[in-house]
Amino acid sequence: MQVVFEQIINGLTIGSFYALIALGYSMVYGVLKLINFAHGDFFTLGSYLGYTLLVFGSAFITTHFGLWGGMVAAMLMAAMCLAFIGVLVERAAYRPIYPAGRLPAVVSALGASIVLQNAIMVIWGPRYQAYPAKLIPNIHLNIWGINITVLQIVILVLSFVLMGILYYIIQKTVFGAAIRATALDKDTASLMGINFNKVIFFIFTLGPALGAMTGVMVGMYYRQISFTMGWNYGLKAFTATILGGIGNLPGAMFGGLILGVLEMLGAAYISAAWKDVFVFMILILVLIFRPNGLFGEKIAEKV
Amino acid sequence: MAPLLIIDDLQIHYGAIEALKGISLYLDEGEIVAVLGANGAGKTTLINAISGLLPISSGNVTLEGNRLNGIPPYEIVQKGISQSPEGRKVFSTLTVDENLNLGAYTQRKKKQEVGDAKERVFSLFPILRERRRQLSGTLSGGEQQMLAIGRALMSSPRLLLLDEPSLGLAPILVNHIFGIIREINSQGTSILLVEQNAHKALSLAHKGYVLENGVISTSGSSSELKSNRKIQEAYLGGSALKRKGNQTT
Amino acid sequence: MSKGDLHTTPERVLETRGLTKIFGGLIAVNNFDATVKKGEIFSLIGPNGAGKTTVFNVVTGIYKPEAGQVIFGEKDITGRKPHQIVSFGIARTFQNIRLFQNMTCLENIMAGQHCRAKAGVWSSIFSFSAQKKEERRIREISESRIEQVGLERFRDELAKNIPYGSQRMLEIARALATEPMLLVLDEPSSGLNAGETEVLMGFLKELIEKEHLTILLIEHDMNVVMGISDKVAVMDEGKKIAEGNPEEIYNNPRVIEAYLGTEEEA
Amino acid sequence: MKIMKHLLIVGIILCVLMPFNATAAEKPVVIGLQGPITGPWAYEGEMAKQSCEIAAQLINEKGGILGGRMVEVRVVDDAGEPKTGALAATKLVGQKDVVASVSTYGSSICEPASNIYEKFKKVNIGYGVTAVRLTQRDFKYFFRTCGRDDSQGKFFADSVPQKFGAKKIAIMHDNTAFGKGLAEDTKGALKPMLDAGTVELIYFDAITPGEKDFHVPLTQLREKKPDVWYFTGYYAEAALLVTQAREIGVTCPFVGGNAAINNEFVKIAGIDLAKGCYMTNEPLPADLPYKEAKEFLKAYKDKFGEIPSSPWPIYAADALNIIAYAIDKTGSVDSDVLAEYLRNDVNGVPGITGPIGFTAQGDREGVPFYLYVVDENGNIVISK
Amino acid sequence: MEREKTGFFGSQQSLLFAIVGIFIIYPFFVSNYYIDVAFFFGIYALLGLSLNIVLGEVGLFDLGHAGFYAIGAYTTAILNTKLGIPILVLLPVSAIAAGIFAYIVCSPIIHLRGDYLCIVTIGMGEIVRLALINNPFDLTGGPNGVYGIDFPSFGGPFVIDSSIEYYFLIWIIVVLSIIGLIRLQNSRIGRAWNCIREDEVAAGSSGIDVKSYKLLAFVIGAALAGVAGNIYASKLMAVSPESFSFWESCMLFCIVLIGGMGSIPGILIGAAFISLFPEIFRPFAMYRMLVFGLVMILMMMFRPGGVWPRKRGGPEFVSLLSRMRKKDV
Repeated sequence: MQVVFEQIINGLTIGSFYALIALGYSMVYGVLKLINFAHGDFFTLGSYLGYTLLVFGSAFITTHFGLWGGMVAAMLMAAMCLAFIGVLVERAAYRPIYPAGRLPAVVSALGASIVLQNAIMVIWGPRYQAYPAKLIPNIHLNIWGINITVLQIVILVLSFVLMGILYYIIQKTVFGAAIRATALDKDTASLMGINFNKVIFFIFTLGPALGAMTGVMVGMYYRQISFTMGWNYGLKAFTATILGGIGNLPGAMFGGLILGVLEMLGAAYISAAWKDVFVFMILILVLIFRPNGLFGEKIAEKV
Repeated sequence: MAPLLIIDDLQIHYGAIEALKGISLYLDEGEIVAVLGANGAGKTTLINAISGLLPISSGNVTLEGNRLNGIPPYEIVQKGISQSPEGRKVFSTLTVDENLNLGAYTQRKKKQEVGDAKERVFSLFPILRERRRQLSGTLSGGEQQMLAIGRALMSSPRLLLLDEPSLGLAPILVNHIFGIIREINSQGTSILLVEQNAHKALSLAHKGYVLENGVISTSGSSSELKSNRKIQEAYLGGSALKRKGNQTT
Repeated sequence: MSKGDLHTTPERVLETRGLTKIFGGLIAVNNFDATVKKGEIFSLIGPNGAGKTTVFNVVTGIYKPEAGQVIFGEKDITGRKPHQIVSFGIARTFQNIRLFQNMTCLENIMAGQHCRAKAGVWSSIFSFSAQKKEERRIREISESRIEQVGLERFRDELAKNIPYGSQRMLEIARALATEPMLLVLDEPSSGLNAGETEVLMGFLKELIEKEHLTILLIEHDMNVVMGISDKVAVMDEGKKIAEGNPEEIYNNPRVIEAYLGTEEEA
Repeated sequence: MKIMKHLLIVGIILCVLMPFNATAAEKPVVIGLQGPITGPWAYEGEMAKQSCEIAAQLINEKGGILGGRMVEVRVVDDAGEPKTGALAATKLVGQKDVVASVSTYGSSICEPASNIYEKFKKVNIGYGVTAVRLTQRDFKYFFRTCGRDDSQGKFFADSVPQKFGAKKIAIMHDNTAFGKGLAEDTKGALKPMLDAGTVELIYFDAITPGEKDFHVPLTQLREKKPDVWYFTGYYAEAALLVTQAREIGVTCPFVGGNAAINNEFVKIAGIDLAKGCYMTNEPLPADLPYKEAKEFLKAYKDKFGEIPSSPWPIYAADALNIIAYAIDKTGSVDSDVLAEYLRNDVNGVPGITGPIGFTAQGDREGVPFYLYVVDENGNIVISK
Repeated sequence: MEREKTGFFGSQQSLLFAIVGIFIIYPFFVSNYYIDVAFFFGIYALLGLSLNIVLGEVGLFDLGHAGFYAIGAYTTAILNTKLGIPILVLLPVSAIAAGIFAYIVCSPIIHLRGDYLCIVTIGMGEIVRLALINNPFDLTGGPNGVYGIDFPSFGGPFVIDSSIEYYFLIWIIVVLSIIGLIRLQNSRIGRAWNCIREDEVAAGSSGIDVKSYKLLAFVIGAALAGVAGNIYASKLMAVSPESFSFWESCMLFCIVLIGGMGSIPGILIGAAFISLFPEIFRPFAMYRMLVFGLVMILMMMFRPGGVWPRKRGGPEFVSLLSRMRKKDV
């Protein structure tokens, strides 16, 4: 029984990573109907920036803030940098292409992904980088026979707090309502006095920032990062987005968590090697029976 | 006193299609002006051009002497014009409350005023208060129309643009909503009303314009228009019937 | 059942019995009965949101009705797929023109001939003589249709680049290219100017006379409705509230009320 | 005299080929290096490139080969992909001045490439290609300086269970061509013991490479309570595995294959967790007792600041060395001459990784294996 | 048809002949490396053409096309190495296998729209790749792949084993495919596909069976990808799962969009871009892909419809081939 619990906690941890990345996908998709393939690379870049900060600022950070302080500082810095880069990428690679329609934007997003990924490789080199072990809190707990680390708990809590904050912004504030309204109907939203460009600015700030924080957490949790890792996480997060119903933010969060847990359970009780097959099978089955995802709404096409 | 809204020789194109072929009209402060016409006559085009959703090919739209041409829609709202669009266009997955809050989006910093505006909307449409937590997509057509009007009122506009508020509503509801429109007007908001329901609109409006294929064919005070045989013909095709009758006999 | 039979024995072409369509609790069409006779122009009118287009969509197979039947000739076509219904002989146009925007006008019309041709993948790739012959026939028919609607000058233009009025005519030509017995037109005059509307009316009358078609029409422009209809049915809130010839409808108080609204008592 | 004759012939040929090059006699001898300069294994490619450059530099500092001609390395990138590998090989064989090639890292990339070298009769020596099947194709021009999966597997079976007194053995691989091959070969080598019942194979499964979360297979592993745990994949996953295993309470000794433990492993896992992890490996550069190794590593460190972090680049350097040696000794750049010489006459030639010799199939003769362990300071040392 | 276009016609025809001529004599003047580069260009051209049927002609977002390619390659590899069936005999077999696979997996998902279809095809491609890695029934050789595949032959003395022969093999197949595709484009089937791309509802209401034609596009596209897989497998003599990753599907997607949806010359240009560009810029080493990505963005900025978008109605380069044959039209 304890093993099942452990697997579920592991699943939730990885699922919360997927969920945080998926939020970025979903926000961009909701408003722009663009699959932002570069989003996974925002996540990688965040992870590398956090790494750099920890390595080069390590002495300063640990003496002044302690280990946890270092973690938070790295996350915040990475988030700020990525917010800036996100807006930059949007201005440079996407904005000029919106008028031409969706498909060219997909290619442009793939191009942006290639550029970011290779820029990371050029800057940090092609090898794996390791978050310095001595800068990462490493305390084990054994609660009722369940093995868990404090870091894992912190990551879970932090992820849920971040998701909670985003949920609050999107669901409870007027600005969040403005974003949802823009996603539903851009023109009518502008009649309310909502500036479309500001909404875009916001989603390309917040999405990459969340991705960056996730990147730092992933770096902390696994210690090892590579310049290609965004692709894998991006694909899973995109899957989570669709699973939850594309453009639906709470759906994306649940989609991510469900995906993480499914993946872990699939690995544990079916086969580790076949777990991704299992995950994609579930996705396809879900879409066959619920063509708009688990939480997506059926939109009748007007004829 | 100069008119509140002046439209001068306005032309709008959709690609190669000329939707408005140079129309002029004006609206005085405190007035209800009705724009009548059949489907495709260009009524919605006119309203969207005022709101800034459509680029103006030539001509001018001025509000109290300020030119509105080329100003994006979200700034037009700040200038005091808000629109209740055709087909209601409520944000269906948002609650009634959220829809109303968005109506006051430009004022969102002023908590007090937003609260007052909402109270005013609720007093006009008490049903919305009951439904404030409900997703607006689950409202009935009439309630959605009330929400759309209420939402437009939230920014406390000087000029309210109403696009087909009677569309798809049962006659009794139409009466109710038109009563409220009059009420809104009596509270001091000028209204530009676009309607297919000519009798209804003219019973409310101070004056009216009839749009046909992108040009204004007739205009005048409500009483003049109401007695005008041409209106009935424009709507029910009396002339064609006569012509047909002539041909067959 | 051939066209000839239909022509010689006037009878109903289309009949709907108790048609009902519900969207998420909202009854869009409520127990709708109608009978369209061979060779007539049958107009469906009513205020916006009355359910006219929904009736069309049910008849042409885009929606499946919750209840009721659609009978075409002797055949029950309720719930069949749109392409099957086209092949039975019902063609339609749309309220907001739905052309194949990035294809040429001729190609748009040729698409209508699709269901009257048979060539498969292999005969197309190897260009067998049967396929060539068929392709030539499709072309000839389409060319004659494009001339019929007077758009030969736009033959090789992309559909999205031609004037609005021509797009309307092109959509009708595409529907005619499917060789229908019943033509279902959803607001064909909307967006047309007075002159174009006149031309359209003449064209529709000519169709009835020369090609022995039957036309089912939704129209807002009452000049058109009153000018060319043989029979008019009025819908309001999903129900049929009146039916009759144009004169009857023009003088029916319920219709005037649905259209113009009653004077407010107050 | 014979050498002089060969030289003369080569010289004449070169003069004919390059009529406009006045300094034809001093033209360098070009040896190709096909490696993953870009792509997922780019760091391995980079180190291989650096190693070959150092090897060439050392040869050149000593006066070159063939009486004074310099050795030049020509690098082509195969991006670590089979398709690009085939293209890269074609590119090298198409360049007439390239006499032989060091090629490449990764068995599945080597496979199509070596087909092309074979077809165009060009000596190619693999440096990071350990799949057994590569040398079972009766190829004439293919050699390798590294060992084979089965010899390492055999080393594991012979030494490890007995060292740890282990009865219950777990083998985990990473579903890559290399990792799976080694795992299977180890299983094969264990077979007599399994049949005899002296040891038990309680776990044999794959993880997915490129993943970061291995909690699930590790939990399963923990429940099986192995005495020793052999992981045959790469260090990136190995480090993650060790970190996560210790986290959830897997306590048995960890033994990695020769791709698993290097300095990067220690860096990622951290010294605390890395210490006490074992690996089966060819002798690491730093442990090579040979003077060639010391010289090579000094030059490498002088130029690049640190010594290679994985064993493979050293094999690349040795591949280059042995090609240069063969050219020098035979005085020929003819592929047939070189292949014959390498197969029959190279025996115990001192190299960075020890005496070099080849079997009839082209395998390296007698690649020694050691059991390494990470010590308190994070250094990888031979386990006593 | 010929009216007012004769001038254009003449010059286009000679341009076409010139290009074909260059393709024929090209391999006799360059080294094997450049022939092989042109060979892989041909493979990508074939793959691009195959995806174009699904994406370009019908407008279905297929980001798992490498899965079909893999099915073709592995069918060839397994049947050849296990049963010794000659490669060229397996050419149609691979095509049929990929086509049947496409039919089976696409039937239940064909009703999905846009991005939902897109993610399902991604999932399908990943499932294929992962299944290959996991070596079901010991057929696929797992991560090692299958090796020892023969040179193309029919089993007789005629064997294709040199770069130049491979070059002609692939380009002859590409040319045949182009001719077949042009004929499809100009047939009722091609028009039906385009109609679906333009407007599904209107297509249905014009008498086109939308679902069947979508499925047909998937099947034909997959079959053509299967052909590419067959030749690829025999060229490399080995197949392994990493050649059929999601990345490969993305690159195929880019071929179609960079070239221009539905445009055959466009596809050739897109394939050239994807296959030649990384080779040409290989000296840039680590900056190569950086430049590649930037160029992709710039291309979409300046030519959002593709480098050579399909022209309709007017004089069109590729319709020449069909016009030359169908003088009567």
